[in-house]
Amino acid sequence: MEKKKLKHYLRETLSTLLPILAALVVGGFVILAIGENPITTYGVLLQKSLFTYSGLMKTLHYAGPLILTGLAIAVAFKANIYNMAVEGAAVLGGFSAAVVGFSLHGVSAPVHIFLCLLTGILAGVLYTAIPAFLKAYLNVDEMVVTLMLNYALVIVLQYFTEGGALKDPKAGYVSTYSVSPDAMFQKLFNSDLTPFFFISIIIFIFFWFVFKKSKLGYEITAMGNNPAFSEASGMNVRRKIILIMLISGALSGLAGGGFMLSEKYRYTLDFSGDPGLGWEGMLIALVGRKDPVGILIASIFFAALNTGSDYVDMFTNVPKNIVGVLQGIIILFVSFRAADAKFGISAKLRDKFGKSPKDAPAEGKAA
Amino acid sequence: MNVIETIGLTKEYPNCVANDHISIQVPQSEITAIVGENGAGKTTLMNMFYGMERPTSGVLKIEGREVRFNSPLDAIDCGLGMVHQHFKLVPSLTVFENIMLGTETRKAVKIGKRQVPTPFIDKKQEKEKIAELIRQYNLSLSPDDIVGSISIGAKQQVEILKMLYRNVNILIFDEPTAVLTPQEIEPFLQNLKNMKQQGKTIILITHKLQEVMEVSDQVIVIKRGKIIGSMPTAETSPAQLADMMVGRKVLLRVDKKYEDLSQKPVAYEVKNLSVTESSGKVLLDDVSFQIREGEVLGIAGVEGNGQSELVNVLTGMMRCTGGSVSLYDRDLTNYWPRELRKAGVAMIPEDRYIQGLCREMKVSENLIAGYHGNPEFCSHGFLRGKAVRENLRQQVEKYDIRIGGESSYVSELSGGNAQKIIIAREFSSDPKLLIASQPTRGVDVGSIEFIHKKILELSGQNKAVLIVSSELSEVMSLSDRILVMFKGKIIGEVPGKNADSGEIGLLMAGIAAAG
Amino acid sequence: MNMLNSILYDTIYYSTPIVLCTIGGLLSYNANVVNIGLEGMMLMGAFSSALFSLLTGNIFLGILIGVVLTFLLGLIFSFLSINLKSNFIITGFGVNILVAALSEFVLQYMQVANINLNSVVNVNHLKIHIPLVENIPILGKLLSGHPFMTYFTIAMVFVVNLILYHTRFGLYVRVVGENEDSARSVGINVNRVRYAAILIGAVLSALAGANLSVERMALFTNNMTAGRGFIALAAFYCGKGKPLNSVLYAVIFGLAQALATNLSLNAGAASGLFGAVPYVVMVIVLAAVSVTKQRGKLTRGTGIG
Amino acid sequence: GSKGQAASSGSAQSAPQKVTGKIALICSAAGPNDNGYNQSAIDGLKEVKKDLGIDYKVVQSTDIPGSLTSLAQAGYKLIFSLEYNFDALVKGVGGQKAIADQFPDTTFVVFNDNPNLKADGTPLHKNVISVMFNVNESSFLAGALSVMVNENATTLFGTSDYSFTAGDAGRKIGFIGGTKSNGITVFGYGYASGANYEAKKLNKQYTCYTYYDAGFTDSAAGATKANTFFSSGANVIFSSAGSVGDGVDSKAKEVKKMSIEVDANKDAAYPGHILTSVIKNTKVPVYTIAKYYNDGKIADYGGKELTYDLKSGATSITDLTEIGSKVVDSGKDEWTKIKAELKDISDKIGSGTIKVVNAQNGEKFDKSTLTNVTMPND
Ligand SMILES: Nc1ncnc2c1ncn2[C@@H]1O[C@H](COP(=O)(O)OP(=O)(O)OP(=O)(O)O)[C@@H](O)[C@H]1O
Ligand SMILES: Nc1ncnc2c1ncn2[C@@H]1O[C@H](COP(=O)(O)OP(=O)(O)OP(=O)(O)O)[C@@H](O)[C@H]1O
Ligand SMILES: [Mg+2]
Ligand SMILES: [Mg+2]
Repeated sequence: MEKKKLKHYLRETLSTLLPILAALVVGGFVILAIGENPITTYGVLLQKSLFTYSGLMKTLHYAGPLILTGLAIAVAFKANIYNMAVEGAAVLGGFSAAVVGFSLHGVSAPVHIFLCLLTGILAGVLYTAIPAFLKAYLNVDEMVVTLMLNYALVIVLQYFTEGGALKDPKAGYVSTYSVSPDAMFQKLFNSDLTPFFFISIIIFIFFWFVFKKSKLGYEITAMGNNPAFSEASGMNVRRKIILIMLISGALSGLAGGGFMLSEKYRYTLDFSGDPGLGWEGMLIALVGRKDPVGILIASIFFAALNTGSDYVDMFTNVPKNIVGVLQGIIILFVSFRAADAKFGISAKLRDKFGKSPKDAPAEGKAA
Repeated sequence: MNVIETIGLTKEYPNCVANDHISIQVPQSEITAIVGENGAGKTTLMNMFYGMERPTSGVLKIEGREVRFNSPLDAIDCGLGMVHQHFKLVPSLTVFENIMLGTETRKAVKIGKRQVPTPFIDKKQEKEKIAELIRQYNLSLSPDDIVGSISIGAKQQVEILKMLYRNVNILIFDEPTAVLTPQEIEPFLQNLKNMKQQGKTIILITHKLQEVMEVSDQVIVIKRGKIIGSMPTAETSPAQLADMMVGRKVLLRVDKKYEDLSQKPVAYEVKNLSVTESSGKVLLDDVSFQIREGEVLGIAGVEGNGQSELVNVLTGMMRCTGGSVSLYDRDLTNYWPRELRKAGVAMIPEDRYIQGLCREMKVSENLIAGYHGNPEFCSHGFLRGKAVRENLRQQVEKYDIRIGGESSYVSELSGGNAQKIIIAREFSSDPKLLIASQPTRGVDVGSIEFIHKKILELSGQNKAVLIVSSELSEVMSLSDRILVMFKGKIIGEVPGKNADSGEIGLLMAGIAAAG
Repeated sequence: MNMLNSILYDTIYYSTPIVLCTIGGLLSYNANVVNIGLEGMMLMGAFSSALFSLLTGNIFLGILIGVVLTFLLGLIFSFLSINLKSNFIITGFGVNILVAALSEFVLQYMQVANINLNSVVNVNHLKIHIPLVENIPILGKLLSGHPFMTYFTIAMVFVVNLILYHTRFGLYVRVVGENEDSARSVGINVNRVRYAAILIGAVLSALAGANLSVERMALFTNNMTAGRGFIALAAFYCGKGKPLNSVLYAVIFGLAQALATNLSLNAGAASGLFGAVPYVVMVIVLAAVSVTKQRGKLTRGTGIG
Repeated sequence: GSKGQAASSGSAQSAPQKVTGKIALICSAAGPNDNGYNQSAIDGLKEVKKDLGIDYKVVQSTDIPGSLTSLAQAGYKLIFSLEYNFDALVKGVGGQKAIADQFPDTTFVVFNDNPNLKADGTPLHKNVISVMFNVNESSFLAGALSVMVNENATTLFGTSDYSFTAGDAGRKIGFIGGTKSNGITVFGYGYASGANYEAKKLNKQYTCYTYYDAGFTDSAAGATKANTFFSSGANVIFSSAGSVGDGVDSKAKEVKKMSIEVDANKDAAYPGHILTSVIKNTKVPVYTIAKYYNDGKIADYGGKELTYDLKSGATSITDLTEIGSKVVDSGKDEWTKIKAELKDISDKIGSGTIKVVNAQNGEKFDKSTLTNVTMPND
């Protein structure tokens, strides 16, 4: 039994690492092709983002909101709800947190931060309520609605940021005022890390329990796998859809709000970055196979890629775009890793090469 | 001559050996029946014949030649055809499109002297071919019907035609009658005989031993992946087969004790229930009945006459547009499933894998479905892991559910065991009323006996039971009274004791008994 | 009058690449592969056809190479998602990210801000003026004076409809999407059908991209598809993969966009909000369609999934 | 390599180790080969390297504060940042000291904005320099030029190659911007004011369509937006919107009208269809400030706001040779007159006779003061 478990973990680790290694090899050729040294490049990418104090802290700092959007996507996807509003909710959450952050005065710092985050959460919830109700009561495809609303939202927020009371007239670019210093998360340990990371971790732990042990987690699994079954066993699926989407919206709003108060401090048009907190959350949820621990690891991995890519540009002559190319390649390859767990491709390959299938037990239901 | 011969055919799955050195012979132009408990490995064996699964070891010979199938296509090429336990039809396509799938007739253009096929399908010609085929086999199908909207019996005919059109010599049927109504079964069995007359070789898997006796020439019994017997049908009896399969004496028909219930209080009352779609289509028409404490009420009828809708309304899956439902004077009209459960209604749904179970979840989780919010399993929104596991242990033991381990998934269980999960779950909720729809569909004789016993036990405890089943013998052997539905209405009532299947049959056909 | 002309013309202008991408994507959607990578494939088409038009000095050759390269990209996508059974949403995203980065990188490598095909082609020469039709008031502007791909797109809508509902391939696509098992059981090579559907999508997306860059503007700029692939995705989702319905949604979007652009001309300060109109219109149309479908439903449940 | 060439010409292969006395530049999102804003700055650095022998490093980053810190830590003493995002630099965020405070020996140069001010107008940090361009002035010239060309289009260019909308219907121009920020509207307002100046002189009424939210990427959408303007009668469109502007140029060529480009001289991209480019030449300040640094005089400029106006040469419109070559013989006289008028305006701006509203400094633009130009969708 012990041995079996060990073997299992070994295989798990291997099948996670292999695609990444393969991606790095392919990427290495690209780097070679432009006449640079892949070893140095990867050295910088990994070393700077994970093995230096400030780099690691920065990576963790970036992972904070990604953990939340990853969870936000996973909650919904697990229940078979394709909620792309996570991106919009995060952006709106950030925006509203900023508004409270600069317009509210005369409260203590913790209260101010709390109110900002609360507003961000509420904004995320309200925004997601639109597709949630449309889906639950009118059966409107949530994926399309949320995609469209995200586009619309960005334009509306741009409109508010470009003029009127929220615009910082002193800024030469499109931006709201910056949040007042007491609404900012304080940097900790002489690094980029802020308390927001720990908030994310606490929420992560809470959701680990929700997914694995709670009634809601049970119901989400049931809805995701068999809606008719969940109806028949007495769940109010409509209400559950709404509940799940709103949870997803709240998580996203919090992610955006936290990102605002710990990193951006003012709403600008590139607030969510590229590809965006929500989209990255989606990749994370999928790469992490909608499993909380997977999401945690994937968030740190994607955050490290982000941090590392800035360092690569700064400390090597490999241009930033190549890092984008690398990211694309890695994502292509990890998609195949996710599959491996599900369909046991490594096992199948072994099968093909003539070993008895007894040695290759099914990869279980983990996916 | 043996058209199919296997020598030591074995199929291993990661956690079980589904077929263990199977060696059998299937003679030409005969009907060979294969019987065995749920999970014995019948389907697996057929899948290997049909190229859906590859054997781990062993030899498969078709017409004397050793073959290795990589896909069903290879099997079809060798003259094999299979009608699966779960149909492999495309609901949105028409009957003729389904039959022709994979062997479409295409329009051709003449270029010079040659006919060159275009990518376009010649629907007209296809339709004609199929109409001809239908005539030839004397079936009642219309080529243009959409498969999604035809009856199950008709779907099966489509599956059969699919094979016949491909001119197969060997037809495999995996539990073909499990989903058929008694009216459909008769002609189907006749069809089998006809095909045999025409020289086809047939393998029939079924749990209904009567059918085995009626049509087969040879019976093979499988138990836990091994062959434990093979004999000419004439030399055996249903009782003997059942005993072999299960390994103990099995009662093929439970002994029900009939009592006079007229003095018992009415537990459940359905009054003037009706469902009318917005299009004006009437699905249920003024259905009324009562069930008294300790009474088993059976509902019989040809499939599609409103039984499913009735069950859906009574189990909270569909709204009714008129009428009322009450349990001990408590109004339950249009209650949701959860409220129904709270009120003491236990439900065994028609399709176990759609409404009853979630295959992708653990057995332990399925055993609490619908009750997962009850305080014994859940506190403050979190499930009590210990209680859930303890529940699993108890139920598995009490209901003899064969599972691999504590963390087994329903998808790993055979049909009979899956059904037992539902039985265990619903019975242990201590209900006031049980609504059971097709409780033993696809279940082996041993399990049927068990489920029937449990149902009677429940009514013995003064609970009310409603049974809806297309299996007439089931309804007849369990019910105190039998209602027959026709076109959404209750067309007649027959006492359960000494019920006459002929009389019920007439009612089911819509011929109301005079008086 | 002028405005009407302009709106009609713009509608076609906006709709063409989206429609082309929509009908390309809906084949694989029908085969049950949702291709999130359409955006990347369109970008690849726009980018590589512009690049090779510039390098070869011949737009036909350029577009041809662009289509071939996008085809290869489609092959990679298919291999990963079909043979290696990857999660095709991740794979699609990988494609999008990869293409965007790759094209940016190449521009950077060439040290240019964009690919300007001015020296290779004059877009005015690519417009097809249909004699007589051209002179019909209003309609003339609508029907005439568009580049080849616009007419090709209109033709392809019907061709794809024909393929999907009248050919063997189309039948297989639908069957594979609806019930993979039954397709397998009659010996249909499910993988091959999926490959074909994805690759046709890749080719049409590439042409949509080429329409945008080479034919319309003689110009490639970074990320120039700007979400059109996702709009196409939304269109065939709304149209449930039925060609004519899906195209209708794509055109509704194009029309809304044209209206928004033209009407914002006199909208004063609020014109900044007009950009959101097409997206909101899509949501409202979808909701309205759903409401009519939802009425009078008796069975409970929402049918999620 | 690619940008490698741009960067490696100046810097060592990889430089995580401490270096002293080097210059770094952080690109804006448009990247180093934008044929404009960033590229000119890099050109400035190349010249610095050539003339003064100082190495430099070009960085693309999404994390501006992080890059500022890392570069300062790595020993770069003069850091140009072409991207916005100054809070961490001048104010400090999350309880940290301002980056400018953390690295008092490093000089940070920011562009287009002056965040380095206390409420009373005095500078916050001695080691932050802010560079401003009075592009309002050059845009004013472009506006005046547009009107003059529009009025005399037939004379100047004949009718064979262009199809300008004639008469009152054609007394229209347009402005397309990426976002409605001070950094963008400063162009548009200057442009409209210049048009107004000339229209008033000629006693004509003009319309100026504006679209400030075209974004910076969707060139195809830019083309359609331009098309709406053009088909409504506009003959010249000025755009300051990145790739979207490329779409406007392409459309101008397609409909045989004209566009005006921005940042660098892009007149040759669509010969005959780009009327002129409003130049904002980052090369000038980059070179100048690097020279101060090299000469040890950088401290004199610390905390200052350096403004580059028409006179400085860092901002202007192009010399019009590209478009001038399209002028037909019979139009030469008129062309000379136009150029003279431009010179005159330019002088008047220099002398302060003409004052152009500068939105970038936060000055309010009152479109009702434009007597001869209406802006229906501003
Ligand atoms: N499918 C349904 N549609 C509408 N209402 C339903 C449905 N199923 C149950 N209900 C009723 O809706 C109410 C809430 O159901 P739900 O499952 O959300 O409750 P719950 O799980 O108890 O919520 P909580 O999380 O607060 O415990 C119950 O009263 C239930 O009877
Ligand atoms: N794909 C699979 N992976 C693992 N185990 C399997 C698989 N398919 C079947 N089994 C196991 O193989 C055994 C035989 O299953 P099979 O479906 O052949 O039974 P069966 O005789 O057809 O039963 P039933 O009468 O219920 O249809 C069962 O124990 C089942 O759990
Ligand atoms: Mg609940
Ligand atoms: Mg079976």
